[in-house]
Amino acid sequence: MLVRELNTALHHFLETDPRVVVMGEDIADPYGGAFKVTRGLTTAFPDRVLTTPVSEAGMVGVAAGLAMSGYRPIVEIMFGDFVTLAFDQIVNHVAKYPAMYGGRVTCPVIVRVPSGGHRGYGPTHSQSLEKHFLGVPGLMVVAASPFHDPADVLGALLQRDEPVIYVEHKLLYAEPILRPQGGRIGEAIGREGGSPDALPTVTLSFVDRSECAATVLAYGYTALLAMRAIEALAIEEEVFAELVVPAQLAPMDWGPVLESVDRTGSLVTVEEGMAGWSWGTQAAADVGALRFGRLRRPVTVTASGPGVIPSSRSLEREVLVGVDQIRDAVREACR
Amino acid sequence: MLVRELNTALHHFLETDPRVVVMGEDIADPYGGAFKVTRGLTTAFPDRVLTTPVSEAGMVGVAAGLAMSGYRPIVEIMFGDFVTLAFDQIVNHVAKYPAMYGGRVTCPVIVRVPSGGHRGYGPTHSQSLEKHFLGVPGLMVVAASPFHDPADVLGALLQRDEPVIYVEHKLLYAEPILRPQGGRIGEAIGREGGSPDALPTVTLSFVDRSECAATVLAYGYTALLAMRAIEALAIEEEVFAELVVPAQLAPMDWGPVLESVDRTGSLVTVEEGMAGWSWGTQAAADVGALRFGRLRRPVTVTASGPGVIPSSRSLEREVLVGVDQIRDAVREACR
Amino acid sequence: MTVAEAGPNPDPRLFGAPEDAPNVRLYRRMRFIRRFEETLLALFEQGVLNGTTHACVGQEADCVAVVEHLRPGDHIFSNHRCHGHYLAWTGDAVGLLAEVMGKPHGVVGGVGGSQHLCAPGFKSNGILGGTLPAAAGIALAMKLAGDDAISTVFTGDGAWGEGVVYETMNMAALWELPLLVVVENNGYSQSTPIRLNMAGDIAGRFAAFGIETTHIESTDVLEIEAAAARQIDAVRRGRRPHGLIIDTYRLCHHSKSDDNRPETEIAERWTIEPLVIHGRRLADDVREGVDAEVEGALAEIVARELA
Amino acid sequence: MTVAEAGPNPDPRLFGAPEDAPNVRLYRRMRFIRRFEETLLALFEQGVLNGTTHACVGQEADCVAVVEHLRPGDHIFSNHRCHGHYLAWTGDAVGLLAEVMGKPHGVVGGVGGSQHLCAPGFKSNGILGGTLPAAAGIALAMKLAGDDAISTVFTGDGAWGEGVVYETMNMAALWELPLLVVVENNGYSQSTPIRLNMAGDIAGRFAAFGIETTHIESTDVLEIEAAAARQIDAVRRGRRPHGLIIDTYRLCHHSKSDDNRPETEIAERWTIEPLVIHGRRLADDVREGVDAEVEGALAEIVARELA
Ligand SMILES: Cc1ncc(C[n+]2csc(CCOP(=O)(O)OP(=O)(O)O)c2C)c(N)n1
Ligand SMILES: Cc1ncc(C[n+]2csc(CCOP(=O)(O)OP(=O)(O)O)c2C)c(N)n1
Ligand SMILES: [Mg+2]
Ligand SMILES: [Mg+2]
Repeated sequence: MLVRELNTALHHFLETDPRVVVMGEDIADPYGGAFKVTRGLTTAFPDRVLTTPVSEAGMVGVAAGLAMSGYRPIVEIMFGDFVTLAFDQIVNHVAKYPAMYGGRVTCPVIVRVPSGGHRGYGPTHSQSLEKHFLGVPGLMVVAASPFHDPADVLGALLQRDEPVIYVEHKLLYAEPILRPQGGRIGEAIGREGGSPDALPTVTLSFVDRSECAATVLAYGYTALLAMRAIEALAIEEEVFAELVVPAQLAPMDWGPVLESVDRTGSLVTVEEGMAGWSWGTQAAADVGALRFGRLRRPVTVTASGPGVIPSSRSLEREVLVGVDQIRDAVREACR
Repeated sequence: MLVRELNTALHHFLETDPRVVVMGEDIADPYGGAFKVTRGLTTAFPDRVLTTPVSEAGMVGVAAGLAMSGYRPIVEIMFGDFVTLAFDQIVNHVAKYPAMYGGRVTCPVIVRVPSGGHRGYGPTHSQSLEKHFLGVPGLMVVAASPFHDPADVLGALLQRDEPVIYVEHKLLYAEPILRPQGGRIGEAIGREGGSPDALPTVTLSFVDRSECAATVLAYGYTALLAMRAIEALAIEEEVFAELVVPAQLAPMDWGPVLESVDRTGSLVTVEEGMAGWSWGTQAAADVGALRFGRLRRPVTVTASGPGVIPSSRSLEREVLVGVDQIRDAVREACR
Repeated sequence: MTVAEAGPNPDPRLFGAPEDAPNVRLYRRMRFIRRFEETLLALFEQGVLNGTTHACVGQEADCVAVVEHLRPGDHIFSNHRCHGHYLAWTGDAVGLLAEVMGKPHGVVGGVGGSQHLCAPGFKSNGILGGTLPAAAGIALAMKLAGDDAISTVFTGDGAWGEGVVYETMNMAALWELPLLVVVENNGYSQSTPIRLNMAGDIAGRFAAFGIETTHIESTDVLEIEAAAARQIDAVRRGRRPHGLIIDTYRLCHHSKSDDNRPETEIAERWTIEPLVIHGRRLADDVREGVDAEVEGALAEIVARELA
Repeated sequence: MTVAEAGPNPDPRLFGAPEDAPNVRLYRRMRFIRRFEETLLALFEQGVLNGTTHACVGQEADCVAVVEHLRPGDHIFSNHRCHGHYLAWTGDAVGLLAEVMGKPHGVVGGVGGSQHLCAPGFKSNGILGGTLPAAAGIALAMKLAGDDAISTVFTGDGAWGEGVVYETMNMAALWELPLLVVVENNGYSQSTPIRLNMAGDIAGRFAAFGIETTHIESTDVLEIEAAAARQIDAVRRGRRPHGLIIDTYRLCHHSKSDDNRPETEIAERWTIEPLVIHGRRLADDVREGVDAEVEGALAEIVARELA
């Protein structure tokens, strides 16, 4: 389960890397954080794990100071919706310091944002706001994934110097991590690839790529939904698509996407954030341009809403991207 | 000059509409605001024009309360770079209230953000951050333009109920407004068009559209640069492009863009903000999809950087979009 | 004496009738809120409801006492723990239950859910602290209108971690806004005891801006009501912000099953909770009569909404 | 006694030599900063420089006095009006001038410009208030390292409008961070007098978080130095945050040509500015000697950089 793996990874990195500091609201034991990702940490590392006041901006700012002093702060924003309060600290401070100071400092803050809906928490506790952080110069945006080992990803990020927004969809916490192993992910064909400079991208399909008629680009929880959609399409409709799942959303490593699209000739992107200037938009623009004249059909960007995320379960379902919507989009894209 | 026209418009709306309230840092006379847009207002309307403490978030929050009480607050963020501090208030409060409250309120706050570079003000006083506000459900993003009457635009916005980010490029303040009149803008052919639900889009060219080989989509200060670029191309190289300039950046009214592209078969977008998930990306995605197979070449998104905006004049020039870069992109697009 | 502004006329069995003695009205409303919250928590446990909720069990005296001195035209801005404030202001149990159930006839059509309510003179938002400037803006609107309405905002102790709270204090004081800031200090911010979250104290946070406060450590609705009367009057007539700090205690979980506080601490507070304290002032038969009416009225509503 | 940490050895004509008497060193450094700022403003007027700047003419005593008691290993986080702080800490006139000129050998290669400097133990940022938590984070790093270094942050009065300042005060007090918050209260935030910007007072803003302050109304470097010595020692040894509030005055424009303050007010302050007050303590020939050295050294630098 993601929550347990993240928790273990945090224990591990606190143990092995004295530069790591963990901060967040209500993360102290016995409560151990709203989603329990931080359980046990204050007990084991009382000095380097700080439960903070309800001060998202201040907390990220403190992390900036720590990071510029050589530490590796990992900050939890209780609900990703509140990362808006730290937008200034992230955009105008954390992400800017290295370049603004002519390369004299690094500011490797990792901001963890438990995000996403489907739990009826309503308009201010369900959002996926990562799109607003895409394209901030100097900032990486990374998403926890059903197909990536979170310890590997966090480990890689702790080796790098860029600040990071690390998105964790709340519904992934209880899901198992399906690692590609021996060329397979469970029943499916699955492997890691991509540029060595980027976090690995996972590719998954239920038949050989050469038989796939579309590429589905998704991350986070919607990657899981997309897997279900292409599995159902494969089994029930004999429609085959390949799923491409990056951990790194920005900057994007287009290689694995292009490789797949070069075979399938068709691309669908999926994300839970609100439609309009979203993550998939850049995929549509870039893949559309890089493979101009070579796609069978226009890129489809699948996103939620746009609108607020209602609390009512039925209304919420109408707004958020779900399996059926993905399935319809992929079927169409496979034509 | 934009600054004078905006100032006159604010005087006018304060005079004629008792709902209008103006707020901002250092806007009181005799100083009259960092860029003098608000000059004279506190003297003329001491009750409804408030100079505020240095509290961007608080100020926008106060405006939210005013707006939900029937007022029409217009808030100035001294430098648009600081709108990051009000990101939470704008995204999770102002833009959300109407839908979150099931339509029981409106929250028509107008946030004015003097933005942009080319003045050597450095990394924290030169940015064009509007891309981060694109695609926020319920929020309009509008840009002051060299070709739109600011009084008309503000007047239209005061008739509507949506909250608005109103971007003013600092370099436009000293520029004259070139209104389309009798089918012309100065030497050029120029007219307004677009959906009646949106703010008008201005179209400008130096020869008839039927002779234009590319469409250039630009707003704000870069629209002025783009005009210079297509003028130079027309005069010096006999390369002809049509410039399309919306005032409304989000949601976009694609009609006028498509009309032009349907003739030219080629699109270049231009903006001063940083490349990557930027305004033009959506144009590339949408026009690319809506006119799939009918474009002569891929859409070109022209943006700055990405990177911080250096203070040094020469370094700044390398990062920010300039006339030459636009000219090169348009020439290429006209092929 | 308060007036409901929203929804259909509230059920007098829940909200009281004009002829009720004040002590009975206060008790009835607290009982109403208590039982509404407990009912909601039970429905959550039965899996009937989805999403989340933050009940105000143990804090009912605060909202009932404050609302007692508000008037039509005044405004309340509440936080995540808003049911008591909403019910005390409107009496609208049906709308709130329907809202939490996500129904179209909920307060805001099922969009907002438990934390995001809106009715005439009332709003709430689950983003901590961000409500303060909006409440100040509403107060500014009242000031511009020149009437004697006031804007009230409810916050907890934890919300004082948010910077925008201080930005608001400053503007409210500078601009002399008719804003009453009620702090329900229940000693915890979610799981975190106040000593880990707050340096100095809340009264000092107001004093820093020259805003006068009354600080009361009480779960007695009459004591709180007296303090509220003074502060509301000071805001209404003085046209200046004031603070009302109420040290209280939450008897329920923070939201649904997230309570790590010592059991003895909680048990002790059950002996001095608002209904116990104020209930003693009513004759047994009166009190039991009210209890029965509240129970009956709520049961009818629940039955209807679950049907 | 301070030690430059950055850049090439500073010119002793600007920064002083070890054998200088303390009073001479203090005067020299203030004179250096004053003349550097005036030179910069003149270059702006001549159109040699672009961008913007915020000179600290009239406030030189603050930085010189504070830096006097800082040590290598300590850290300063400064704001938009950072030249004095930077020069007092590093003595690096060449780097700063080159930076403002946008040259590759500027402090940060011409990227940051006037407001965004970075050198060992020193940073500045033009976003008001946002520097406070970073300074607290640096203090936290010092605390974790267990040494006796301290983190100092300079703010103006206007920055106290920003909420994140209060978030920082709270955390700094709660976590007992070795943070010295220096407030240079020059009575104005850009064009706005403090009475329009600040309710209550600055000392109260610290008291709200249980942070002790010293408040001094002075442009006398010796008085400020004595106060700074006490507060720095309290932070260094007590490992707790402290505030140092200095009521001062800016004699120049806010940035370049944006001064609307009464001329008489400004004129009066020229009679009690730091160089006047402290200059009296030096024999005329000594003072004139220092002045000449500073002038000569700066003239050389300017000539070299403009060449
Ligand atoms: C901006 C923001 N940060 C964090 C939260 C998560 N959160 C919800 S309630 C709560 C504790 C609030 O404590 P307090 O203000 O004392 O109110 P109480 O719950 O005790 O009534 C927290 C941290 C939030 N809702 N908003
Ligand atoms: C977040 C932010 N808001 C606004 C500004 C614009 N601004 C620059 S300096 C200044 C006034 C600062 O006043 P104060 O803190 O007293 O410092 P002083 O200029 O007096 O030294 C303002 C409003 C800014 N730099 N940052
Ligand atoms: Mg509390
Ligand atoms: Mg000042």
